[in-house]
Amino acid sequence: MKIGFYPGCSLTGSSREYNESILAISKKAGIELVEINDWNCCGATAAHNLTKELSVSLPARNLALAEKDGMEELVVPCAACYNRLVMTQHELNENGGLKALIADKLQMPLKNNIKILNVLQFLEKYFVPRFEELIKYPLAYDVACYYGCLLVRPNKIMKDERWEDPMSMDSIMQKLGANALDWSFKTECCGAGFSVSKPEIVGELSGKIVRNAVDRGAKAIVVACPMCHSNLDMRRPAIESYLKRNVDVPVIYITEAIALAMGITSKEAGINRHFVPVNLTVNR
Amino acid sequence: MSKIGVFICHCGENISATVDVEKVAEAAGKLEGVEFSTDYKYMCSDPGQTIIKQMIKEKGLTGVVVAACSPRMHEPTFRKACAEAGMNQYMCEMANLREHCSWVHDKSDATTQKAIDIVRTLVEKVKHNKPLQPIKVPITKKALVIGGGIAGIQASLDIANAGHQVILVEKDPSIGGHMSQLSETFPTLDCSQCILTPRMVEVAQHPNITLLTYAELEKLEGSIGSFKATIRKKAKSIDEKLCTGCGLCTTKCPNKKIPSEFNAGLGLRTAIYVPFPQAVPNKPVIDKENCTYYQKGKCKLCEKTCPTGAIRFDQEDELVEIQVGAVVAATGFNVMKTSEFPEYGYGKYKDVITGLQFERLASASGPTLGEIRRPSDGKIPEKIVFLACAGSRDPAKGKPYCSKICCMYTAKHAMLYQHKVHGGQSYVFYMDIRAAGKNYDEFTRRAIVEDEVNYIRGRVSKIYEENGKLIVKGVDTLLNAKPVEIEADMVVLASAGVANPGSEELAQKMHISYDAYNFFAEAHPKLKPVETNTAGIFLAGACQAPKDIPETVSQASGAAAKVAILFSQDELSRDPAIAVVNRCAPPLFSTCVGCFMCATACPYQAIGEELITDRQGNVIKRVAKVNPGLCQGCGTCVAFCRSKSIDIDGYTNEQMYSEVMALLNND
Amino acid sequence: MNELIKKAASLLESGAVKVVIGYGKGSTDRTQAIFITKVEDCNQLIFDSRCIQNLAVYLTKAEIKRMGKPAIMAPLPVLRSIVQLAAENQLSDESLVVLGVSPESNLVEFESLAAIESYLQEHKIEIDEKYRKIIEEIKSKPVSERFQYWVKELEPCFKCYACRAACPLCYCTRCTVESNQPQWIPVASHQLGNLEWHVMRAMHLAGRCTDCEACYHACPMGIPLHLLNKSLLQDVEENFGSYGPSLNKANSLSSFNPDDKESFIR
Amino acid sequence: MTEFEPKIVAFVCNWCTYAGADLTGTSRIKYAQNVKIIRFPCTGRIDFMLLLKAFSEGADGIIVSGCHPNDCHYTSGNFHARRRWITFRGLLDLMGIDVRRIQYSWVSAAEGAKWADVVNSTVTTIRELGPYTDYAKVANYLEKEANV
Repeated sequence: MKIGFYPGCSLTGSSREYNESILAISKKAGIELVEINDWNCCGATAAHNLTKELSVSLPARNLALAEKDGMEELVVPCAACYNRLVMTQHELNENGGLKALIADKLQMPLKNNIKILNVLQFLEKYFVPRFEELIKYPLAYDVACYYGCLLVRPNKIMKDERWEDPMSMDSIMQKLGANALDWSFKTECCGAGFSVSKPEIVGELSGKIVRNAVDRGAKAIVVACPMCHSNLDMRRPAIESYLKRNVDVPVIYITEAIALAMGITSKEAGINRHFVPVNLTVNR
Repeated sequence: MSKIGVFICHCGENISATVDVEKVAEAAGKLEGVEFSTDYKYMCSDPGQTIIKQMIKEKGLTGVVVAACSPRMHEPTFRKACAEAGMNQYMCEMANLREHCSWVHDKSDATTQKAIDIVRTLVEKVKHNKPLQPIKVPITKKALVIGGGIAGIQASLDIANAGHQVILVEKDPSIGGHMSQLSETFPTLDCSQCILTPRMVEVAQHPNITLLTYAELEKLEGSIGSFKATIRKKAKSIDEKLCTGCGLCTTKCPNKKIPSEFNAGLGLRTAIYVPFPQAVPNKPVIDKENCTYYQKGKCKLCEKTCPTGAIRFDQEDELVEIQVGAVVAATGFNVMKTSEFPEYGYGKYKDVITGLQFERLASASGPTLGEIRRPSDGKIPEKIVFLACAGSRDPAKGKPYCSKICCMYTAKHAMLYQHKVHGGQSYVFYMDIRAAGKNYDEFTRRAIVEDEVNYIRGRVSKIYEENGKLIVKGVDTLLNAKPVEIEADMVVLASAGVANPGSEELAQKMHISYDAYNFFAEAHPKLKPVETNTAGIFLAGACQAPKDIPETVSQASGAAAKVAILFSQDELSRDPAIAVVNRCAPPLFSTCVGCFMCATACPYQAIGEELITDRQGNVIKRVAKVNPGLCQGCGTCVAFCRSKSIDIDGYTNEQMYSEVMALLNND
Repeated sequence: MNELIKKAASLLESGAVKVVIGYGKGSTDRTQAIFITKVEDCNQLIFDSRCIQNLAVYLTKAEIKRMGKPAIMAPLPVLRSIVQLAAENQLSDESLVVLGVSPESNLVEFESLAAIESYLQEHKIEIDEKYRKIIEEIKSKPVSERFQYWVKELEPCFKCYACRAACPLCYCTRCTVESNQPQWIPVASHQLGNLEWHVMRAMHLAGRCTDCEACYHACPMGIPLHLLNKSLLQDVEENFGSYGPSLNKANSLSSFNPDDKESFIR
Repeated sequence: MTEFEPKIVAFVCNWCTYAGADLTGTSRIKYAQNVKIIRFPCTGRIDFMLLLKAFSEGADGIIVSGCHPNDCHYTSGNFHARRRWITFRGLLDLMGIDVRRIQYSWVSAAEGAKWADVVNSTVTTIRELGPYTDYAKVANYLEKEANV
């Protein structure tokens, strides 16, 4: 089976492990993720603060390319990319004029009806139904599922009926054999916006997230967004200096969790790339 | 041959500024059948009306057209004037030169020409007007009051004291409504029940009031003066005559774990229950959903314990029909539940409660006997946070309106807390403090100054739990907008006042309109605040919009006054614009062929049948007949009738036809 | 047929009915309505493809009513008209005996009007493809051409009112065209008078017409009046759901559905 | 050459659109003079024959307007009207009586601005369509005769 795939910049840079793990599990499940030919930036960076037009043209081009490649579904693991693409698709469908304008700029036809999946929707659709066969080793840990902001906001477009307390990732983890904890920071801001400019603010915001997870007894924080990951993982020193204590709770992508449960090695899944070592094991 | 007088009004400058009124008067004078025409600065003024009256007498006018403002404004005025001059008032029509012409067009010949066209049209109409007599409808001097809260209680007492019969219908087992749940009331902090219960008793004992509790409106037919209401008396499963209200049964009922509605879910009750000790009537009902016998088929412990054998398991709902002349809707309101606030935990935190629940905690008759203890573990909260505007003024929650009472009761709650929990700390997050009302602002001041309640101007984005504390994340917009976090033991949401569930259906049953939030709509936002757009149905209290007690009581008395005014007449005179089935000479008698399609089209079931018989009483013909009492004059039947056998006074086929002709033939 | 004749005879004999309304031989090779009051005349009753006149029209005529309780020969179009008339309170179970004639020309008896309605459920009105096409074609013309088409089609009408006289549902004792206060329809048979008369008649039949085509067959000038009714029949079906005369189902134009859909009201 | 000034008749219900048009006045919103209002108790009262009459008397356009669905002062007059117009419109369309010349609308007592908008846009539409000569010809046929 072939499904469209939009990696975006993060998955080819700071979060290669995310890329590697999703490809690894798909491969093992016999799903071929086909990368969009000649894809470009999703515009999550500066674009949508600069001009409206640019902020939609960038994602729109990717959507048009995907259509050109005859894709009906598009998996977008990076939450930021996902957010931009979905927002764009929504805006263009709401605003016919804009759609025409953009299509004209792109010099490409744009039906704008491709189904965009974030990682959780992708897993729910193609993996969860096959867990019986796919999952070899249950991942029996207490985990805190951290969704961040981009997967659920703005709710009127993302349409999660529990947008303040989402459950989709939790239910997947439960099915993996883990115990998804009820905690309070599922959708709190990790400070991604300040990641570069004001790391100390990241320290505070991410710090509170990590603290609450640890206090609830989480043995791992599960994420589905490169920004969340880099802040909770890479910014650990800043976090620890804010919390004034050491915390060694690992931060893993849900795809990595699944990889482990499917019996894929840490190396294949890129789990060895983390700053905070992942000390999770499945008893083989 | 008609002699019509046309009177053109300048309305000061309002018409004459853009319409050449002299020209209009002149043109009108030339119209066939017009005896006299003139213009005047203010036709509605006394001198203006005098001109009309004089001319009617002098020229023996048979019809009058007043070309001035909208008939919706002054038609009654001028018809009255005509009547005083001895002309049938329905021979007077108004041409709308202000709202429909001078105000909406610039000064030009075209504007003046349009004015002339309008006048000509109405002149043609008047030529076909017939003298009519207002319809008299007898008034049933008995009122139906729906809802037994303070609004319904007040309205019932006032109407009853005016000497009229009242049927008070309450859906719950006892009257009292939300007010009976309140602890103290602002701005005086006097005990709510202490002032309410005497009124409840008065209702129960009043000779003019029939109290139907545990009952709901099933159907409402008819119109002002003569409604027919069908009431469903839900089965209480007890014989009220035998029951002495001793309450033994409630002590024996095995099913004790039902959340009590009266205690807003914070207390428990049994399946056979009296909602609260001061209930009126103070007799239990069996809640079938939770009764072991009704659910499992055995138990009947209450029956065994009842000393008077008053339990009736076989009792069934009863439908009663009553004739009433007026209806007062006083069905009250409700508040948003904590589960409706995702950002505050979807109701999963036991210690996040609504203001109404706090009332029960603070009430001496409440589950904690008036001690402020938090629901989760019964601890006394050392730090409590109040959220004013939880849902209200929040378009994102679909409630852009202000619930009006929250600022005041939140201040009250904070005060009560400070009075009851010494050394406790209370915080109030607010958008604005809206304390408009007699002694209201003084009251909130007192909370801030004397009781040292910490008021923080800002909203709360999130509430979450961290090691046993509720962390309230908000912002203080006055302290250069710093985020604030408060570790609270308990949080009270002043959640938005909302329409009662089912109010939409009820409004439709009563044929009254309701707003976007399902609150009942008043007939005019300013000048008819207690009327609805259905004559004879009035509004009292929070079913129209959230209100505090004094406002509710005054509106209730207002509604009662309206009812009393209506009942001060023996019969009602209604506009005679109603449908009639024609009559003609034998052998036809009427051109109606009795297909009765008009009857199916009539929104008021006003069309019945009439048998035309010869002297021997043999039926010659079966034709439609309009009941003038029920017909409201929409004329839908008229447009339906293929043989043009049914027509409507005031808007007859001839009138409408000639208007069209006249309007278009201006050359 | 013999069956029907026997039945008719026995009805007259027993006095159950006073007159049998049926088809009989007409001048030249045409058929005409005959009103039989004597048992021996029953064998004059015939039925074949030429019997296209809608006999139901006589049920509401005073002259016939005066003859006493009738039995009526009723092929499908007549049956439909009978149900519609009953729905409009012009007939009742007691007022007549219906001698149904099936599409296979066999006698069908009914113990009640309701029985007729359910019988008609199996024989729903179906508008011939041919006509659907014609109507489509007309609608596809530019508006002004369409108008001219009808002005031309109606030109020959000289207001003989045969259409009205032949229509079982035109039983009004005073037709609007005869009411002159106000004069809704110009009496003269000029373009306007004809146009307004036929528009009005079509509207008065909307939701009631049972597509018997009597008006068309009666028209001496062969004006395709039935197209108007058929088109309205389609519209009613399209907008307000399946159509068919019914005793208890409210007529589609004197009832409504709060969710009726339209595209032209702003 | 001066612009064609269409004659437009508005059949409106007393409770919603007539009051709405009053509001247009009180809010001093200007609109074209071409439209003249005839007041009916309810859209349910409006006889389809009157629309034909308006055309035969030389109207170039017609507005029919009343209460929004569910807001009818008589609870269901407008629902009946809606069915009637759906049917009537179908017939007119078949007969080539230009349905673009009849604008139906729901204008509530609170929609003064909408009324002005309905009027102006209708006037524009009718201006584009030009005088209703088709119908006029047929109607004048009558006068020719009368003059004989």
